[in-house]
Amino acid sequence: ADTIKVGILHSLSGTMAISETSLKDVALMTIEEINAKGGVMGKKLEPVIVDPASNWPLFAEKARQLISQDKVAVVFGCWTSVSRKSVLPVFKELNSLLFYPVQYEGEELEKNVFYTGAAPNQQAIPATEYLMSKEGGGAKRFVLLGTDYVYPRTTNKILRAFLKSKGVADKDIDEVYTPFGHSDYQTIVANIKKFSAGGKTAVISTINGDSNVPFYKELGNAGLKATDVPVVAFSVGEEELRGVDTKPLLGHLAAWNYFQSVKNPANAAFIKQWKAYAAAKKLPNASTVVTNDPMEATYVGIHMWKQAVEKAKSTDTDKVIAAMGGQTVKSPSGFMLTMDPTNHHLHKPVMIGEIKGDGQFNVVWKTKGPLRAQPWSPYIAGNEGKQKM
Amino acid sequence: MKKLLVLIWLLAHSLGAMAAIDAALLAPLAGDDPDARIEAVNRIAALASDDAVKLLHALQNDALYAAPDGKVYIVEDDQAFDPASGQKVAMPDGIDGISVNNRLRGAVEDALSGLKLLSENRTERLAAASELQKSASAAQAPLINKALEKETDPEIKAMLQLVAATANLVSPDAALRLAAVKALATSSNASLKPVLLGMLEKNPDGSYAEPEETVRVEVVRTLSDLNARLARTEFVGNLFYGVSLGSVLLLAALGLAITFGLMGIINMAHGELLMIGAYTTYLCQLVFRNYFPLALDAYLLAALPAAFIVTATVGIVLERTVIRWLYGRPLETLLATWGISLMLMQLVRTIFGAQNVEVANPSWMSGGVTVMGSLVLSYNRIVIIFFALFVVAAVWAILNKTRLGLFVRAVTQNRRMADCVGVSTGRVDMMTFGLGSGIAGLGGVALSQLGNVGPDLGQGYIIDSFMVVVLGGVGQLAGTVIAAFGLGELNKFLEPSVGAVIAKITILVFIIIFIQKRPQGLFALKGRSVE
Amino acid sequence: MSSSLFSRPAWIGIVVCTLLLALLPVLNLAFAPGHSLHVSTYTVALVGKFMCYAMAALALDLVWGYTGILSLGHGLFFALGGYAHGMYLMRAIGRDGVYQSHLPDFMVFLDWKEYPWYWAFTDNFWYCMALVVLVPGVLAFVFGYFAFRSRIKGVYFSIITQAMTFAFMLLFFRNDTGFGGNNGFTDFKRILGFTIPDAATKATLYLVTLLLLLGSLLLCRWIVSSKLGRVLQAVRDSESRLMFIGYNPLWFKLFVWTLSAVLCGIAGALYVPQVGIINPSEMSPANSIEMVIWAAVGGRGSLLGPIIGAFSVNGLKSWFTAAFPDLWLFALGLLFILVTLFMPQGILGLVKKLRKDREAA
Amino acid sequence: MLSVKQLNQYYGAAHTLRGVSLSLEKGQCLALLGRNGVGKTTLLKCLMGVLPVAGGEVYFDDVDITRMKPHERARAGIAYVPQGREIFARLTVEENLRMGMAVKPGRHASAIRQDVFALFPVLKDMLHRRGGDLSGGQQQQLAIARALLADPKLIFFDEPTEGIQPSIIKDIERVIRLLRERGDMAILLCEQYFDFAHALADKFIVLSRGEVVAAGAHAQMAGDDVKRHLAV
Amino acid sequence: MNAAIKGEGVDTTHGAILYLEDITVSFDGFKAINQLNLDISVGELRCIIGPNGAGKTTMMDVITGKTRPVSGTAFFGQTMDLTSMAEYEIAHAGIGRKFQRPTVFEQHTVFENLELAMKMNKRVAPTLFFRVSSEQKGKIEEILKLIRLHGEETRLAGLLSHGQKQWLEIGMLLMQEPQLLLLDEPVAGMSDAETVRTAELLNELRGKHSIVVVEHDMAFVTEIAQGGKVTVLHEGSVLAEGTMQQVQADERVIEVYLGR
Ligand SMILES: Nc1ncnc2c1ncn2[C@@H]1O[C@H](COP(=O)(O)OP(=O)(O)OP(=O)(O)O)[C@@H](O)[C@H]1O
Ligand SMILES: Nc1ncnc2c1ncn2[C@@H]1O[C@H](COP(=O)(O)OP(=O)(O)OP(=O)(O)O)[C@@H](O)[C@H]1O
Ligand SMILES: NC(N)=O
Ligand SMILES: [Mg+2]
Ligand SMILES: [Mg+2]
Repeated sequence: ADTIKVGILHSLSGTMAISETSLKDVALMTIEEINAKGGVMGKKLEPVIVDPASNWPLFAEKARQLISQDKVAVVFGCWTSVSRKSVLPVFKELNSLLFYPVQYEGEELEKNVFYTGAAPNQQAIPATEYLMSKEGGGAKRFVLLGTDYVYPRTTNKILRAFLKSKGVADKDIDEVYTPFGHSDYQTIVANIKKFSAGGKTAVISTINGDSNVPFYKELGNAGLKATDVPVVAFSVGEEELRGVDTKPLLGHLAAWNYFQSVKNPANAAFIKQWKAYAAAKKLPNASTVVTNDPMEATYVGIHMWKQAVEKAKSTDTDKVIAAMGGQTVKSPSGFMLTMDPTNHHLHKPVMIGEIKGDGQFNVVWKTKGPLRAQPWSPYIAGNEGKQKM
Repeated sequence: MKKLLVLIWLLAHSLGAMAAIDAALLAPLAGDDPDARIEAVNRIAALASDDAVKLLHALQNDALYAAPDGKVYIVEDDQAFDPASGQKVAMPDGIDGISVNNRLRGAVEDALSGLKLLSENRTERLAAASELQKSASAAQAPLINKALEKETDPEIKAMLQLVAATANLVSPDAALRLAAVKALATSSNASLKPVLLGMLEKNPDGSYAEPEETVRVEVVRTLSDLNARLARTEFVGNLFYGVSLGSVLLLAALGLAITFGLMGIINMAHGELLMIGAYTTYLCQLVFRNYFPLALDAYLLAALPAAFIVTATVGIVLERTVIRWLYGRPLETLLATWGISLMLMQLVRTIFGAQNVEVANPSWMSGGVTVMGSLVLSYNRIVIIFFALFVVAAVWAILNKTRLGLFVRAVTQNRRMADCVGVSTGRVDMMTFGLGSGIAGLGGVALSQLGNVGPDLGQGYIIDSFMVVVLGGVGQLAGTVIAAFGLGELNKFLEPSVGAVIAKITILVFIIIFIQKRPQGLFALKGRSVE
Repeated sequence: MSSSLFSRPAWIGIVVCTLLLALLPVLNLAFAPGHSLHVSTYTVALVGKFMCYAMAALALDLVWGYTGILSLGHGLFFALGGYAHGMYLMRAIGRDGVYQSHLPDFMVFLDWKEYPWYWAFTDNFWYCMALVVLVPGVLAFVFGYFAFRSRIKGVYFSIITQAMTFAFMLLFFRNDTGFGGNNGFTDFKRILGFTIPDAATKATLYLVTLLLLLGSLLLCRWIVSSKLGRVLQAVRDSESRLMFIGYNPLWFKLFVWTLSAVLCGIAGALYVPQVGIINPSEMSPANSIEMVIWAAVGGRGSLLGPIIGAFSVNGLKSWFTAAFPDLWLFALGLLFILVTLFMPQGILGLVKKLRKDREAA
Repeated sequence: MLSVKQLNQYYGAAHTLRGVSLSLEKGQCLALLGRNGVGKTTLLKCLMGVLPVAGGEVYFDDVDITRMKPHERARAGIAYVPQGREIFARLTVEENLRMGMAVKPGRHASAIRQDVFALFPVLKDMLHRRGGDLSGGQQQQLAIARALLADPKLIFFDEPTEGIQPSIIKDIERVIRLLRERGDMAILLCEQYFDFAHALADKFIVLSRGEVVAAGAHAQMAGDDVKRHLAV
Repeated sequence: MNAAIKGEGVDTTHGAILYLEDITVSFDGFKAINQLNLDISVGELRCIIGPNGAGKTTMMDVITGKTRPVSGTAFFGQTMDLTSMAEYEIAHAGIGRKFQRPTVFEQHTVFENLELAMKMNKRVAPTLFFRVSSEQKGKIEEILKLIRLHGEETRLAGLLSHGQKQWLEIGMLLMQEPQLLLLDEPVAGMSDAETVRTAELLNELRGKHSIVVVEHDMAFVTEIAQGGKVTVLHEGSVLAEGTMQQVQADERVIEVYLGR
């Protein structure tokens, strides 16, 4: 064939469409960029888009369709951990490639997957350390608030172990879970308030998806300010904040590996490219589009795959996997990111930002350089020595 | 700690003395040594001058900028001012906002509230005093005493006395401690609890943290008062949360109570009508933002009629094109309206994008009123409760006090006969469905003030809405109201002890069991007429 | 209702379709990819999945089409059957999971050390097969007994079935419940010692599904064309009249309701190894509503209709989601509306009508 | 006032009305007779517009109403007392009566005329009971009262005596006679109870298998020809 | 299960098949039946008349278990307490009822309606394995002729006219072979000739079953009551009881019911 097909597997309808639609668009933009520069090995990339509709079994079916019916060379896709778990067997069985662009809970290493989002040590742990620092407010008590599924559960398990190692007692940790789509946070916010009467408290939020807006609205109206009880979130980025009036949220935090507000030429170009793309394609709300971490991770992932294919001179899965190790990309985060050959995760910088009135983040802390991922958290017993494929 | 510094500075300098802000004082603000910045804030606060207040406000509101040379400017409406002189100056090149993090912002807030305690303005003093109530320490005693001396307002005075007492809890003088504990018997400040509990704890050597027996006795008494008061607050809080949740359920369900309850249409697109109401609110906000920015807070008032009209129109179009062919085949309506629901969601996704859109509370609905010491009742929820009651009253009046209401009920019970006695059933159907849809639109306006506005908004409410209508008894408005508030309260009293998920499951199980007892819902119709 | 339920052409259709369906995996195995007669593994897997859906739709038709009991909770029985089988499949993974523990991965990251009591014996295939039948069956029986005894009818019944599946969904979403939370069960390796990704295993699962679907169809046909079938339809049309001529509707309803739940559970059990994942979203109210839609689109109260509906709706959905990822909801939504408006008796009803018209002409 | 020409109607393939013609003047009462299942109810439904007709014409006050909707006919002045009562089961008796006044503009429909209570006193006691809870006979009375409240120019009665106690049948007979004698109304009375019809009718038609097989004036009504068509 | 459900052996040793004693039924305070007493003997054909709203239908509701009285007892034979039995148990015990408004299974054919009503074990398993025997078929044919729906057996019952439905319902009642038949206004909506036919039919059934008939058609009642007892209900209680002549002459009956 004179084109190389690549699959895009993001929900365009259903509950996850909120987050995943823009990843599809970024992927298309990146593919267009690559094609404009001559494609890969002289062949144009041809995107094949499917809609798994936020339905996990449908993810598996669509993955199979992309790989065996459409014969794509690689798939960029998934957001939630459960969707990733549901497609994994398909990628293993058919020995194909998945690029997964979202921060996740770790505890996984698959030969057929490249993880371009953060592992817990590249997001959750540094954020918690920051909250405990003097600059971060010196929190002594923690509310671990999350949506009840594997990513928050596992992350909180790791954080609990981490806090314990820092001498935080169990009574100073409160772990609360709400279901997907939970929308009434009155009781929970009241409880946070009550809990915070016992000493400097911070909330670590792994709330995902739709629940964030009602949570923050309740928080703002109940008068809990970031200077009293800061909330650090791992799944709230620029895209999510588009749907929120951020004035009451001033100073609440998020930890990521990239923020739109990061200033460097690569990012300026990335933002400009995205805005131009949105305007050209007449995306809804094109005038207010923003970039965020998973979008950046998608962008980086596609470029890295391109480099690996060119190095391997083939789209063959095994050859590409072999060539991926050690690939580097100058990313919009301002750092040179490297794909770790042993664990298929990116080395990533960590940044902590405070929410500003305009829905952007003010970076208040960041690592000096990229950190190697530890998908198997060392704070969990039995994980020693599992850091390699 | 930071508070202590502020207050010491405040005391050390003669209050009220006017002094220009020294440029040297400003320089650290532009630097990146966090401790130095905080110290600078405190020193500036100690000037206690209008300029200082202005500068601190600027810092708080991201209006303080630094030029590359380290000079600091206040920027307002694209105009730069020199904080040292207060003079307008030309905008320097390469000027950039001074970034403020939580720690610095906290320091600024504390400094401002310390300054405000001595302000001329009563409201400012009151706010400052209640701010201090949240966290007071021994080091604040001198300032508080000083403020107390000057204070004439009884409310603020009582507050400050509590604050002073809190500070005195750690006084070395047992008599002061005793007096403080006694004075605190009327406090409802939850953060006192750990302090008081700490006084009752034993040191490693077996002695009590609080050496005096008499004080400890008093502590126990105060603690039990405090606990009782907190329990009461919590109860009232739950009650309020329940009413609030109930009003949300009610607003979500009311339109359905008409389209499903009265007309018998299993309207799966009801949620999408809520969503359209919410998006209309968003559009109203956009219009106001762009064309009437000064009246932005009024956008919500404009959104009510707009949402009603838009959703009623959508409803009428749906009724005329699809639903009207399906009367008497209720299950078919489920199928068709499910299709409509999918299409409406996708339509909104295509127009507005899959992401949520931002709908902000107008300022009069932001924040809340504090009652019973610590319970914050947020304005948006209070407004929505009253709004829900208003809508119910309106619907009730339309259905029971107008001929339209009578016709609606007649048409749904016996369409053919209603036609034969001269009712234009098509028109009645259209108007009724329009009304139900319009009411759903109003519900959407209310929901936009609490949660997400996105294409999936409706999906989150559809099941609850059906539960409420069915639990209340299909076609029974009073039942719908009671069911909504009942479920709201049940949920909110269960949630603190079992968590949100189990509370929800319990409620669903409750509904299932309740229907066993009353197979026609809360307000069941009895007798022959039902068959 | 006419006593001969399926007409001659219908019987011919059933036989032809069965043979064609049976041929698919054979073509998949016999011809290499690229051969013009080759049928892709993807297609076979897809059709296998559709057959499970068809069985669920058929089960739903028994209670809805014939007895007039609209269940908005059949997805629950489907999922419970799936979970029951899934428990065995999880146990069969052995130590080949991510954590190489004897426990499933999700129990490991929840810090559990042992299987909870309700996982006892689930390493036994036949025990799990018994669960596939018993769990949905017993739940349906108990739920139905109380609901029918209380004479809960119409939308009230529909809504409490919806409440039931919703409650179970929330329960299963909780990780603490012990069924893998949101992730559910996935990454199965083998069944009865056969490797699941193997083509032969897949073909076998497919053929078993086909046989059971056919068996269910014949069973349902036998039931609805017996006098019991006429009693069921009488329950649908006038339950109280039926009581006054001496039938107790409770047991009749309970019989079909439970049978339907069991069939649905079996369908779910067949679905899991073929699709490779079972999670609580199968219990979401929307899934149950979709089942109703399959039955309605095909034509309810006709047994064959729901099967046709399940195939056509899901087939279109599969095609649309890939062909028009941005617009497919418009197409599907429009389809539902048009079917309701112009084919009140579903596809089958339309076919019958066309045939009648042709005969008349 | 009412003139029907060559009305045809089908239920699917079944030809239920075959070229039915009739005419009725103001102040007249026409009895419609026939055995069970001959199409009497069907004819009334067609005249009321509840069922579509396949062919033929219906004129009311010289206006072609063949294609009018039922509520348009009701507004034109036609009222209908259907077989099986068709009470609004979950509306109260009072509301049912109000529905009778649905043809009138809102301001004329405020109070229920007291004369219906004089006719059917039982309704007054039951004003706040639900229509569906009433006994069969009470419902029948309610249905008649409802029709009268519309002040119609033409009224269709479909077996109004069905299930009514003898004394009230006499009352109804008096009412219909009164209406007829008042002379401002035309009455189409479909009735199985021959004596009742005979006592009231000015003329009659007999249907059999959807066809008019006999028609005539009051005088011919008791003749053998009619009896033959009514016998089983 | 008790004996009732098997439908055998109603104990009628004292000669009565139905006893109602002090039955009171109240709807939100309104007494539809007030301290009603009534006995029906085995084989008797009893006519019950009374004003609209007297409580006749409600009385049948009580007997068939549709409505529960607030007080009083209702016995079928000596042993079966009807107030504690479910509707289907009562039906199975041998009480059949025709409703005031014809109620048939509209989506079933005439034949199927009769087949469903036919006396047999009506539990799940026997129903599932049931096959019509030729004898049963004959019985259905016979009834079809009786109710003059012969030739209409494959039509859907819902398509019948009002009067035809009345007949069908009577046919279903006969298929049940009940000991006690309750007929609520069986000739409403029938023509005079048909009424005569129905009267003949009832006269034929006389003695084979115990029958209670509620009617407003005095000619019909006179025809079937013959010399037997007629009961007049008024405001929920018995106003008068006696032969048709006695009752028709009763001033109170004329006042509240027959009219002058
Ligand atoms: N909806 C229908 N579909 C098909 N046939 C019908 C329908 N309604 C009535 N019929 C048939 O049409 C014929 C006429 O019915 P109609 O109800 O008009 O009779 P009728 O003269 O009013 O009888 P009755 O005296 O019993 O009320 C009957 O044979 C009946 O079976
Ligand atoms: N469920 C109910 N709720 C309220 N009132 C009722 C109910 N059922 C019956 N009634 C009333 O009880 C009285 C007796 O009704 P019933 O139907 O038994 O009368 P009936 O003697 O059969 O009259 P008819 O000869 O008109 O059929 C009537 O006044 C009726 O309105
Ligand atoms: N991996 C996540 N965010 O589910
Ligand atoms: Mg008729
Ligand atoms: Mg009666």
